[in-house]
Amino acid sequence: MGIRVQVQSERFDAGQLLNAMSGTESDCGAVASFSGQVRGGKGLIALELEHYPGVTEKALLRIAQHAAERWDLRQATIIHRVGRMEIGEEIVFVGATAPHRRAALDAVSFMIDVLKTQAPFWKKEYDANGEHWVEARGEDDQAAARWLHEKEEMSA
Amino acid sequence: MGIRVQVQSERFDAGQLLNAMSGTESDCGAVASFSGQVRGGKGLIALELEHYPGVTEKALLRIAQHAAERWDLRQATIIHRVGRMEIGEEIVFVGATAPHRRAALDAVSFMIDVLKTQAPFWKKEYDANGEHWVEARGEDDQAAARWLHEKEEMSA
Amino acid sequence: MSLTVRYFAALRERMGTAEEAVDTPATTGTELIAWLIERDSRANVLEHPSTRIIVNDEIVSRKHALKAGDVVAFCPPFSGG
Amino acid sequence: MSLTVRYFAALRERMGTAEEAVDTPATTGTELIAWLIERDSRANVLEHPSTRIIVNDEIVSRKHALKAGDVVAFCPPFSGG
Repeated sequence: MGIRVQVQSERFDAGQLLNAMSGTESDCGAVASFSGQVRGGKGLIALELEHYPGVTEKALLRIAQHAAERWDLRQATIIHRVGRMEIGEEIVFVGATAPHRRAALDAVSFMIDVLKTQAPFWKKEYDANGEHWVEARGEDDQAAARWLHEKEEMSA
Repeated sequence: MGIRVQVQSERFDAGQLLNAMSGTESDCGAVASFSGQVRGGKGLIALELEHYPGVTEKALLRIAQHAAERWDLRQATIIHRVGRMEIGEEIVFVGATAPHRRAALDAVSFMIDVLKTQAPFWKKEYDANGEHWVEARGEDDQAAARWLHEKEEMSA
Repeated sequence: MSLTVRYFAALRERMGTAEEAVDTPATTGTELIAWLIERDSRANVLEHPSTRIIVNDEIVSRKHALKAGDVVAFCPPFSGG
Repeated sequence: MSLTVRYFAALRERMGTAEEAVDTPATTGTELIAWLIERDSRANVLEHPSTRIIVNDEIVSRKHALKAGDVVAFCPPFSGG
Protein backbone atom coordinates (compact mmCIF):
# COMPACT_ATOMS: atom_id res chain seq x y z
CA MET A 1 0.00 0.00 0.00
CA GLY A 2 1.52 3.31 -1.10
CA ILE A 3 0.31 6.69 0.13
CA ARG A 4 1.44 9.93 -1.43
CA VAL A 5 0.27 13.34 -0.27
CA GLN A 6 1.73 16.67 -1.25
CA VAL A 7 1.02 20.39 -0.92
CA GLN A 8 2.79 22.46 -3.53
CA SER A 9 2.63 25.80 -5.30
CA GLU A 10 3.96 24.37 -8.57
CA ARG A 11 1.55 23.21 -11.23
CA PHE A 12 1.17 19.46 -11.72
CA ASP A 13 0.28 17.20 -14.63
CA ALA A 14 -2.81 15.13 -13.76
CA GLY A 15 -2.19 12.69 -16.59
CA GLN A 16 1.33 12.08 -15.39
CA LEU A 17 0.10 11.51 -11.82
CA LEU A 18 -2.52 9.07 -13.14
CA ASN A 19 0.02 7.13 -15.16
CA ALA A 20 2.45 7.06 -12.23
CA MET A 21 -0.20 5.16 -10.24
CA SER A 22 -1.11 2.72 -13.03
CA GLY A 23 0.31 -0.71 -13.60
CA THR A 24 2.67 -0.63 -10.64
CA GLU A 25 1.11 -3.65 -8.91
CA SER A 26 0.08 -6.72 -10.84
CA ASP A 27 -3.07 -7.48 -8.83
CA CYS A 28 -4.38 -4.01 -9.40
CA GLY A 29 -7.13 -3.75 -11.98
CA ALA A 30 -8.69 -0.38 -11.20
CA VAL A 31 -7.47 3.20 -11.22
CA ALA A 32 -9.79 6.09 -10.38
CA SER A 33 -9.02 9.78 -10.24
CA PHE A 34 -10.55 13.15 -9.65
CA SER A 35 -9.01 16.48 -10.47
CA GLY A 36 -10.35 19.90 -9.69
CA GLN A 37 -9.56 22.99 -11.74
CA VAL A 38 -10.19 26.70 -11.35
CA ARG A 39 -13.65 27.20 -12.85
CA GLY A 40 -14.24 30.42 -14.80
CA GLY A 41 -17.44 32.42 -14.92
CA LYS A 42 -19.03 35.15 -12.74
CA GLY A 43 -16.15 37.46 -13.64
CA LEU A 44 -13.55 35.35 -11.85
CA ILE A 45 -9.98 36.32 -12.66
CA ALA A 46 -7.94 34.08 -10.36
CA LEU A 47 -7.94 32.09 -7.14
CA GLU A 48 -5.58 32.19 -4.24
CA LEU A 49 -5.26 29.23 -1.92
CA GLU A 50 -4.01 29.68 1.64
CA HIS A 51 -3.29 26.74 3.93
CA TYR A 52 -1.89 25.83 7.34
CA PRO A 53 1.58 24.45 6.60
CA GLY A 54 2.35 21.25 8.44
CA VAL A 55 -1.21 20.75 9.59
CA THR A 56 -2.49 20.47 6.01
CA GLU A 57 -0.08 17.69 5.12
CA LYS A 58 -1.05 15.79 8.26
CA ALA A 59 -4.73 16.20 7.43
CA LEU A 60 -4.22 14.90 3.87
CA LEU A 61 -2.21 11.96 5.16
CA ARG A 62 -4.95 11.15 7.64
CA ILE A 63 -7.59 11.28 4.90
CA ALA A 64 -5.60 8.96 2.64
CA GLN A 65 -4.99 6.58 5.55
CA HIS A 66 -8.68 6.53 6.40
CA ALA A 67 -9.44 5.62 2.78
CA ALA A 68 -6.86 2.83 2.89
CA GLU A 69 -8.39 1.44 6.09
CA ARG A 70 -11.87 1.52 4.63
CA TRP A 71 -11.20 0.06 1.17
CA ASP A 72 -8.77 -2.50 -0.20
CA LEU A 73 -6.43 -0.09 -2.00
CA ARG A 74 -2.96 -0.41 -3.44
CA GLN A 75 -2.24 3.28 -3.75
CA ALA A 76 -3.79 6.55 -2.63
CA THR A 77 -2.56 9.93 -3.86
CA ILE A 78 -3.61 13.46 -2.88
CA ILE A 79 -1.85 16.47 -4.41
CA HIS A 80 -3.14 19.96 -3.56
CA ARG A 81 -1.81 23.25 -4.80
CA VAL A 82 -1.56 26.50 -2.85
CA GLY A 83 -0.89 30.07 -3.93
CA ARG A 84 -2.32 31.91 -6.92
CA MET A 85 -3.98 30.05 -9.80
CA GLU A 86 -5.51 31.24 -13.05
CA ILE A 87 -8.71 29.90 -14.64
CA GLY A 88 -8.29 26.40 -16.01
CA GLU A 89 -5.29 25.61 -13.81
CA GLU A 90 -5.43 22.45 -11.74
CA ILE A 91 -6.04 22.78 -7.98
CA VAL A 92 -6.22 19.25 -6.66
CA PHE A 93 -5.63 15.67 -7.78
CA VAL A 94 -6.97 12.65 -5.93
CA GLY A 95 -6.32 9.12 -7.12
CA ALA A 96 -6.66 5.55 -5.93
CA THR A 97 -5.75 2.14 -7.30
CA ALA A 98 -7.33 -1.10 -6.16
CA PRO A 99 -7.96 -4.67 -7.25
CA HIS A 100 -11.65 -3.80 -7.76
CA ARG A 101 -13.33 -0.83 -9.36
CA ARG A 102 -15.85 -0.01 -6.63
CA ALA A 103 -13.06 0.40 -4.05
CA ALA A 104 -11.05 2.74 -6.29
CA LEU A 105 -14.09 4.85 -7.24
CA ASP A 106 -15.48 5.09 -3.72
CA ALA A 107 -12.09 5.89 -2.20
CA VAL A 108 -11.62 8.79 -4.63
CA SER A 109 -15.10 10.17 -3.86
CA PHE A 110 -14.40 9.81 -0.15
CA MET A 111 -11.04 11.58 -0.29
CA ILE A 112 -12.24 14.59 -2.28
CA ASP A 113 -15.47 14.95 -0.26
CA VAL A 114 -13.69 14.76 3.07
CA LEU A 115 -10.80 16.95 1.97
CA LYS A 116 -13.21 19.83 1.31
CA THR A 117 -14.28 20.04 4.94
CA GLN A 118 -11.39 18.46 6.85
CA ALA A 119 -8.20 19.96 5.46
CA PRO A 120 -7.19 23.53 6.34
CA PHE A 121 -7.30 25.22 2.92
CA TRP A 122 -8.95 28.55 2.20
CA LYS A 123 -9.84 29.94 -1.22
CA LYS A 124 -9.88 33.63 -2.09
CA GLU A 125 -11.45 34.72 -5.37
CA TYR A 126 -10.28 37.72 -7.37
CA ASP A 127 -12.73 39.32 -9.76
CA ALA A 128 -13.34 42.74 -11.32
CA ASN A 129 -14.91 43.95 -8.06
CA GLY A 130 -11.97 42.99 -5.90
CA GLU A 131 -11.38 39.97 -3.75
CA HIS A 132 -13.35 37.85 -1.33
CA TRP A 133 -12.97 34.65 0.64
CA VAL A 134 -14.98 31.69 -0.60
CA GLU A 135 -17.54 30.57 1.94
CA ALA A 136 -17.77 26.92 2.83
CA ARG A 137 -20.79 25.32 1.18
CA GLY A 138 -23.42 23.43 3.12
CA GLU A 139 -23.51 20.76 0.44
CA ASP A 140 -19.83 20.08 1.03
CA ASP A 141 -20.60 19.38 4.68
CA GLN A 142 -23.35 17.02 3.60
CA ALA A 143 -21.07 15.26 1.14
CA ALA A 144 -18.47 14.73 3.85
CA ALA A 145 -21.11 13.62 6.33
CA ARG A 146 -22.10 10.83 3.93
CA TRP A 147 -18.76 9.24 4.77
CA LEU A 148 -18.02 10.25 8.33
CA HIS A 149 -19.74 8.96 11.41
CA GLU A 150 -21.79 11.64 13.07
CA LYS A 151 -19.65 11.85 16.16
CA GLU A 152 -16.34 11.08 14.57
CA GLU A 153 -14.20 14.15 14.37
CA MET A 154 -11.12 13.83 12.23
CA SER A 155 -8.11 15.48 13.73
CA ALA A 156 -6.24 17.92 11.58
CA MET B 1 -21.06 18.82 -24.64
CA GLY B 2 -18.51 16.53 -26.28
CA ILE B 3 -18.87 12.76 -26.45
CA ARG B 4 -16.06 10.50 -27.53
CA VAL B 5 -16.34 6.72 -27.72
CA GLN B 6 -13.91 4.38 -29.34
CA VAL B 7 -13.21 0.65 -29.67
CA GLN B 8 -9.64 -0.11 -30.61
CA SER B 9 -7.02 -2.83 -30.50
CA GLU B 10 -4.15 -0.37 -30.01
CA ARG B 11 -2.96 0.48 -26.52
CA PHE B 12 -3.90 3.91 -25.15
CA ASP B 13 -2.36 6.33 -22.66
CA ALA B 14 -4.84 7.01 -19.83
CA GLY B 15 -2.93 10.09 -18.68
CA GLN B 16 -3.04 11.55 -22.15
CA LEU B 17 -6.79 10.88 -22.41
CA LEU B 18 -7.28 12.53 -19.01
CA ASN B 19 -5.31 15.60 -20.01
CA ALA B 20 -7.11 15.83 -23.35
CA MET B 21 -10.36 16.27 -21.41
CA SER B 22 -9.00 18.81 -18.91
CA GLY B 23 -9.18 22.56 -19.20
CA THR B 24 -11.01 22.59 -22.51
CA GLU B 25 -14.04 24.49 -21.19
CA SER B 26 -13.67 27.37 -18.80
CA ASP B 27 -16.73 26.61 -16.69
CA CYS B 28 -15.53 23.11 -16.06
CA GLY B 29 -14.08 22.53 -12.61
CA ALA B 30 -14.17 18.76 -12.27
CA VAL B 31 -12.56 15.88 -14.13
CA ALA B 32 -13.12 12.28 -13.06
CA SER B 33 -11.76 9.12 -14.61
CA PHE B 34 -11.68 5.39 -14.26
CA SER B 35 -9.34 3.03 -16.00
CA GLY B 36 -9.35 -0.72 -15.89
CA GLN B 37 -6.27 -2.86 -16.44
CA VAL B 38 -5.58 -6.56 -16.85
CA ARG B 39 -5.23 -7.85 -13.28
CA GLY B 40 -2.65 -10.55 -12.67
CA GLY B 41 -2.97 -13.44 -10.23
CA LYS B 42 -4.51 -16.94 -10.34
CA GLY B 43 -2.02 -17.92 -13.01
CA LEU B 44 -3.42 -15.52 -15.58
CA ILE B 45 -1.21 -15.03 -18.63
CA ALA B 46 -3.30 -12.82 -20.89
CA LEU B 47 -6.81 -11.70 -21.76
CA GLU B 48 -8.58 -11.65 -25.08
CA LEU B 49 -11.49 -9.33 -25.67
CA GLU B 50 -14.09 -10.11 -28.33
CA HIS B 51 -16.86 -7.68 -29.27
CA TYR B 52 -19.70 -7.11 -31.71
CA PRO B 53 -18.35 -4.55 -34.17
CA GLY B 54 -20.78 -1.76 -34.91
CA VAL B 55 -23.14 -2.72 -32.10
CA THR B 56 -20.48 -2.10 -29.45
CA GLU B 57 -19.80 1.43 -30.62
CA LYS B 58 -23.53 2.20 -30.62
CA ALA B 59 -23.86 0.75 -27.10
CA LEU B 60 -20.98 2.90 -25.82
CA LEU B 61 -22.42 5.99 -27.46
CA ARG B 62 -25.79 5.27 -25.89
CA ILE B 63 -24.20 4.88 -22.46
CA ALA B 64 -22.30 8.17 -22.77
CA GLN B 65 -25.47 9.92 -23.99
CA HIS B 66 -27.46 8.55 -21.07
CA ALA B 67 -24.80 9.93 -18.72
CA ALA B 68 -24.97 13.32 -20.43
CA GLU B 69 -28.76 13.39 -20.08
CA ARG B 70 -28.61 12.47 -16.43
CA TRP B 71 -25.80 14.79 -15.27
CA ASP B 72 -24.61 18.24 -16.28
CA LEU B 73 -21.45 17.20 -18.13
CA ARG B 74 -19.15 18.96 -20.53
CA GLN B 75 -17.42 15.88 -21.86
CA ALA B 76 -17.83 12.13 -21.66
CA THR B 77 -15.24 9.70 -22.99
CA ILE B 78 -15.27 5.90 -23.23
CA ILE B 79 -12.36 4.06 -24.83
CA HIS B 80 -12.37 0.24 -24.80
CA ARG B 81 -9.77 -2.07 -26.21
CA VAL B 82 -10.35 -5.40 -27.94
CA GLY B 83 -7.99 -8.22 -28.89
CA ARG B 84 -5.21 -9.71 -26.80
CA MET B 85 -3.83 -7.93 -23.71
CA GLU B 86 -1.06 -8.82 -21.29
CA ILE B 87 -1.15 -8.31 -17.51
CA GLY B 88 -0.94 -4.65 -16.55
CA GLU B 89 -2.16 -3.41 -19.93
CA GLU B 90 -5.08 -1.00 -19.98
CA ILE B 91 -8.49 -2.35 -21.04
CA VAL B 92 -10.87 0.55 -20.64
CA PHE B 93 -10.88 4.29 -19.93
CA VAL B 94 -13.95 6.20 -18.84
CA GLY B 95 -13.85 9.92 -18.14
CA ALA B 96 -16.19 12.84 -17.54
CA THR B 97 -15.80 16.57 -17.04
CA ALA B 98 -18.41 18.77 -15.40
CA PRO B 99 -18.82 22.07 -13.61
CA HIS B 100 -19.31 20.16 -10.33
CA ARG B 101 -17.47 17.21 -8.86
CA ARG B 102 -20.44 15.03 -7.94
CA ALA B 103 -21.67 15.02 -11.54
CA ALA B 104 -18.25 14.03 -12.91
CA LEU B 105 -17.72 11.30 -10.30
CA ASP B 106 -21.22 9.84 -10.57
CA ALA B 107 -21.17 9.90 -14.37
CA VAL B 108 -17.91 7.93 -14.40
CA SER B 109 -19.28 5.35 -11.95
CA PHE B 110 -22.46 5.08 -14.03
CA MET B 111 -20.64 4.60 -17.32
CA ILE B 112 -18.29 1.87 -16.10
CA ASP B 113 -21.01 0.04 -14.16
CA VAL B 114 -23.44 0.08 -17.07
CA LEU B 115 -20.78 -0.74 -19.66
CA LYS B 116 -20.06 -4.03 -17.90
CA THR B 117 -23.55 -5.38 -18.48
CA GLN B 118 -24.82 -3.40 -21.48
CA ALA B 119 -22.03 -3.41 -24.06
CA PRO B 120 -21.31 -6.55 -26.11
CA PHE B 121 -17.77 -7.38 -24.98
CA TRP B 122 -16.59 -10.84 -23.94
CA LYS B 123 -13.40 -11.67 -22.05
CA LYS B 124 -11.44 -14.86 -22.47
CA GLU B 125 -8.68 -15.66 -19.98
CA TYR B 126 -5.53 -17.58 -20.86
CA ASP B 127 -3.68 -19.36 -18.07
CA ALA B 128 -1.38 -22.35 -17.64
CA ASN B 129 -4.40 -24.70 -17.85
CA GLY B 130 -5.65 -23.32 -21.12
CA GLU B 131 -8.35 -20.81 -21.87
CA HIS B 132 -11.86 -20.05 -20.65
CA TRP B 133 -14.54 -17.41 -21.10
CA VAL B 134 -15.06 -15.10 -18.15
CA GLU B 135 -18.53 -15.46 -16.70
CA ALA B 136 -20.58 -12.38 -16.06
CA ARG B 137 -20.64 -11.55 -12.36
CA GLY B 138 -23.85 -11.10 -10.41
CA GLU B 139 -22.36 -8.10 -8.64
CA ASP B 140 -21.91 -6.38 -11.99
CA ASP B 141 -25.62 -6.79 -12.66
CA GLN B 142 -26.33 -5.30 -9.25
CA ALA B 143 -24.00 -2.38 -9.86
CA ALA B 144 -25.70 -1.64 -13.17
CA ALA B 145 -29.14 -2.04 -11.60
CA ARG B 146 -28.26 0.72 -9.12
CA TRP B 147 -28.42 3.11 -12.08
CA LEU B 148 -31.02 1.65 -14.40
CA HIS B 149 -34.72 1.61 -13.86
CA GLU B 150 -36.00 -1.88 -13.30
CA LYS B 151 -37.94 -2.09 -16.51
CA GLU B 152 -35.72 0.06 -18.64
CA GLU B 153 -33.80 -1.97 -21.11
CA MET B 154 -31.01 -0.17 -22.88
CA SER B 155 -30.79 -1.01 -26.53
CA ALA B 156 -27.46 -2.15 -27.84
CA MET C 1 -37.69 -17.00 -44.43
CA SER C 2 -34.01 -16.28 -44.73
CA LEU C 3 -32.08 -14.85 -41.78
CA THR C 4 -28.45 -14.19 -40.96
CA VAL C 5 -27.58 -15.80 -37.62
CA ARG C 6 -24.48 -14.77 -35.69
CA TYR C 7 -22.91 -16.35 -32.62
CA PHE C 8 -20.46 -14.65 -30.24
CA ALA C 9 -17.77 -15.75 -27.83
CA ALA C 10 -18.56 -19.07 -26.08
CA LEU C 11 -21.63 -19.54 -28.29
CA ARG C 12 -19.54 -19.05 -31.43
CA GLU C 13 -17.12 -21.73 -30.26
CA ARG C 14 -19.97 -24.05 -29.30
CA MET C 15 -21.74 -23.67 -32.64
CA GLY C 16 -18.49 -23.89 -34.57
CA THR C 17 -19.29 -20.85 -36.68
CA ALA C 18 -19.48 -17.08 -36.30
CA GLU C 19 -22.21 -16.54 -38.87
CA GLU C 20 -24.50 -18.53 -41.09
CA ALA C 21 -27.40 -17.93 -43.47
CA VAL C 22 -30.48 -19.97 -42.59
CA ASP C 23 -33.85 -20.50 -44.21
CA THR C 24 -36.33 -21.21 -41.46
CA PRO C 25 -40.08 -21.15 -40.74
CA ALA C 26 -39.32 -19.57 -37.30
CA THR C 27 -41.01 -16.20 -36.73
CA THR C 28 -39.66 -15.37 -33.24
CA GLY C 29 -36.44 -15.82 -31.25
CA THR C 30 -37.99 -18.67 -29.29
CA GLU C 31 -39.00 -20.47 -32.48
CA LEU C 32 -35.62 -19.86 -34.06
CA ILE C 33 -33.85 -21.43 -31.06
CA ALA C 34 -36.18 -24.47 -31.21
CA TRP C 35 -35.51 -24.79 -34.95
CA LEU C 36 -31.72 -24.54 -34.44
CA ILE C 37 -31.81 -27.24 -31.70
CA GLU C 38 -33.90 -29.46 -33.94
CA ARG C 39 -31.23 -29.08 -36.61
CA ASP C 40 -28.25 -29.63 -34.26
CA SER C 41 -28.61 -30.41 -30.57
CA ARG C 42 -25.45 -28.41 -29.72
CA ALA C 43 -27.69 -25.35 -30.07
CA ASN C 44 -29.41 -26.27 -26.78
CA VAL C 45 -27.15 -23.73 -25.00
CA LEU C 46 -29.04 -20.97 -26.79
CA GLU C 47 -32.01 -21.79 -24.56
CA HIS C 48 -30.13 -20.66 -21.46
CA PRO C 49 -31.97 -17.67 -19.97
CA SER C 50 -28.75 -15.63 -19.87
CA THR C 51 -28.42 -15.72 -23.68
CA ARG C 52 -29.26 -12.36 -25.17
CA ILE C 53 -30.65 -11.85 -28.64
CA ILE C 54 -29.67 -8.82 -30.69
CA VAL C 55 -31.71 -8.29 -33.85
CA ASN C 56 -30.41 -5.69 -36.29
CA ASP C 57 -28.27 -4.09 -33.55
CA GLU C 58 -31.02 -3.87 -30.91
CA ILE C 59 -31.35 -6.11 -27.86
CA VAL C 60 -34.79 -7.70 -28.08
CA SER C 61 -36.83 -10.29 -26.21
CA ARG C 62 -37.32 -13.82 -27.48
CA LYS C 63 -40.88 -12.96 -28.45
CA HIS C 64 -39.69 -10.27 -30.87
CA ALA C 65 -41.17 -10.91 -34.36
CA LEU C 66 -38.52 -11.73 -36.94
CA LYS C 67 -38.74 -10.71 -40.57
CA ALA C 68 -36.88 -11.84 -43.67
CA GLY C 69 -33.36 -10.45 -43.92
CA ASP C 70 -32.96 -9.87 -40.16
CA VAL C 71 -29.54 -10.32 -38.59
CA VAL C 72 -30.08 -12.31 -35.40
CA ALA C 73 -27.12 -12.46 -33.00
CA PHE C 74 -26.91 -14.84 -30.04
CA CYS C 75 -24.78 -13.42 -27.21
CA PRO C 76 -23.60 -14.89 -23.92
CA PRO C 77 -23.69 -12.48 -20.95
CA PHE C 78 -21.44 -9.49 -21.57
CA SER C 79 -18.17 -9.31 -19.61
CA GLY C 80 -16.40 -6.15 -20.75
CA GLY C 81 -14.84 -3.34 -18.74
CA MET D 1 0.11 31.76 30.62
CA SER D 2 1.84 32.39 27.33
CA LEU D 3 0.35 31.08 24.10
CA THR D 4 1.05 31.51 20.43
CA VAL D 5 -2.14 32.53 18.62
CA ARG D 6 -2.49 32.17 14.87
CA TYR D 7 -5.19 33.46 12.55
CA PHE D 8 -5.94 32.17 9.06
CA ALA D 9 -7.55 33.54 5.91
CA ALA D 10 -10.45 35.95 6.62
CA LEU D 11 -9.66 35.86 10.36
CA ARG D 12 -6.03 36.77 9.66
CA GLU D 13 -7.15 39.78 7.63
CA ARG D 14 -9.72 40.77 10.25
CA MET D 15 -7.22 40.56 13.12
CA GLY D 16 -4.51 42.27 11.09
CA THR D 17 -1.91 39.68 12.01
CA ALA D 18 -1.05 36.08 11.20
CA GLU D 19 0.51 35.26 14.55
CA GLU D 20 1.04 36.81 17.93
CA ALA D 21 2.38 35.82 21.33
CA VAL D 22 -0.11 36.51 24.14
CA ASP D 23 0.02 36.23 27.90
CA THR D 24 -3.47 35.45 29.12
CA PRO D 25 -5.33 33.99 32.12
CA ALA D 26 -7.58 32.05 29.68
CA THR D 27 -7.53 28.25 30.18
CA THR D 28 -9.89 27.17 27.37
CA GLY D 29 -10.73 28.22 23.82
CA THR D 30 -13.92 29.89 25.00
CA GLU D 31 -12.04 31.91 27.61
CA LEU D 32 -9.31 32.83 25.14
CA ILE D 33 -11.90 34.17 22.68
CA ALA D 34 -13.53 36.23 25.45
CA TRP D 35 -10.13 37.58 26.49
CA LEU D 36 -9.23 38.49 22.87
CA ILE D 37 -12.58 40.31 22.40
CA GLU D 38 -12.04 42.19 25.67
CA ARG D 39 -8.65 43.29 24.33
CA ASP D 40 -9.92 44.26 20.84
CA SER D 41 -13.56 44.06 19.79
CA ARG D 42 -12.61 43.07 16.23
CA ALA D 43 -12.01 39.61 17.68
CA ASN D 44 -15.80 39.14 18.05
CA VAL D 45 -15.79 37.18 14.76
CA LEU D 46 -13.92 34.41 16.57
CA GLU D 47 -17.13 33.70 18.46
CA HIS D 48 -18.88 32.59 15.28
CA PRO D 49 -19.83 28.91 15.63
CA SER D 50 -18.18 28.08 12.30
CA THR D 51 -14.73 29.10 13.60
CA ARG D 52 -12.58 26.04 14.22
CA ILE D 53 -9.80 25.89 16.77
CA ILE D 54 -6.65 23.90 16.08
CA VAL D 55 -4.35 23.42 19.08
CA ASN D 56 -0.91 21.99 18.36
CA ASP D 57 -2.10 20.64 15.00
CA GLU D 58 -5.26 18.96 16.30
CA ILE D 59 -8.81 20.24 15.81
CA VAL D 60 -10.29 20.62 19.30
CA SER D 61 -13.48 21.88 20.88
CA ARG D 62 -13.69 25.27 22.61
CA LYS D 63 -13.72 23.52 25.98
CA HIS D 64 -10.29 21.98 25.34
CA ALA D 65 -7.92 22.83 28.22
CA LEU D 66 -5.02 25.02 27.12
CA LYS D 67 -1.54 24.79 28.58
CA ALA D 68 1.45 27.13 28.48
CA GLY D 69 3.26 27.05 25.17
CA ASP D 70 0.28 25.85 23.13
CA VAL D 71 -0.12 27.06 19.56
CA VAL D 72 -3.78 28.01 19.15
CA ALA D 73 -4.97 28.60 15.59
CA PHE D 74 -8.32 30.19 14.70
CA CYS D 75 -9.64 28.96 11.36
CA PRO D 76 -12.64 29.96 9.26
CA PRO D 77 -14.48 27.06 7.59
CA PHE D 78 -12.20 25.19 5.21
CA SER D 79 -12.78 25.67 1.50
CA GLY D 80 -10.16 23.61 -0.29
CA GLY D 81 -10.48 21.10 -3.07
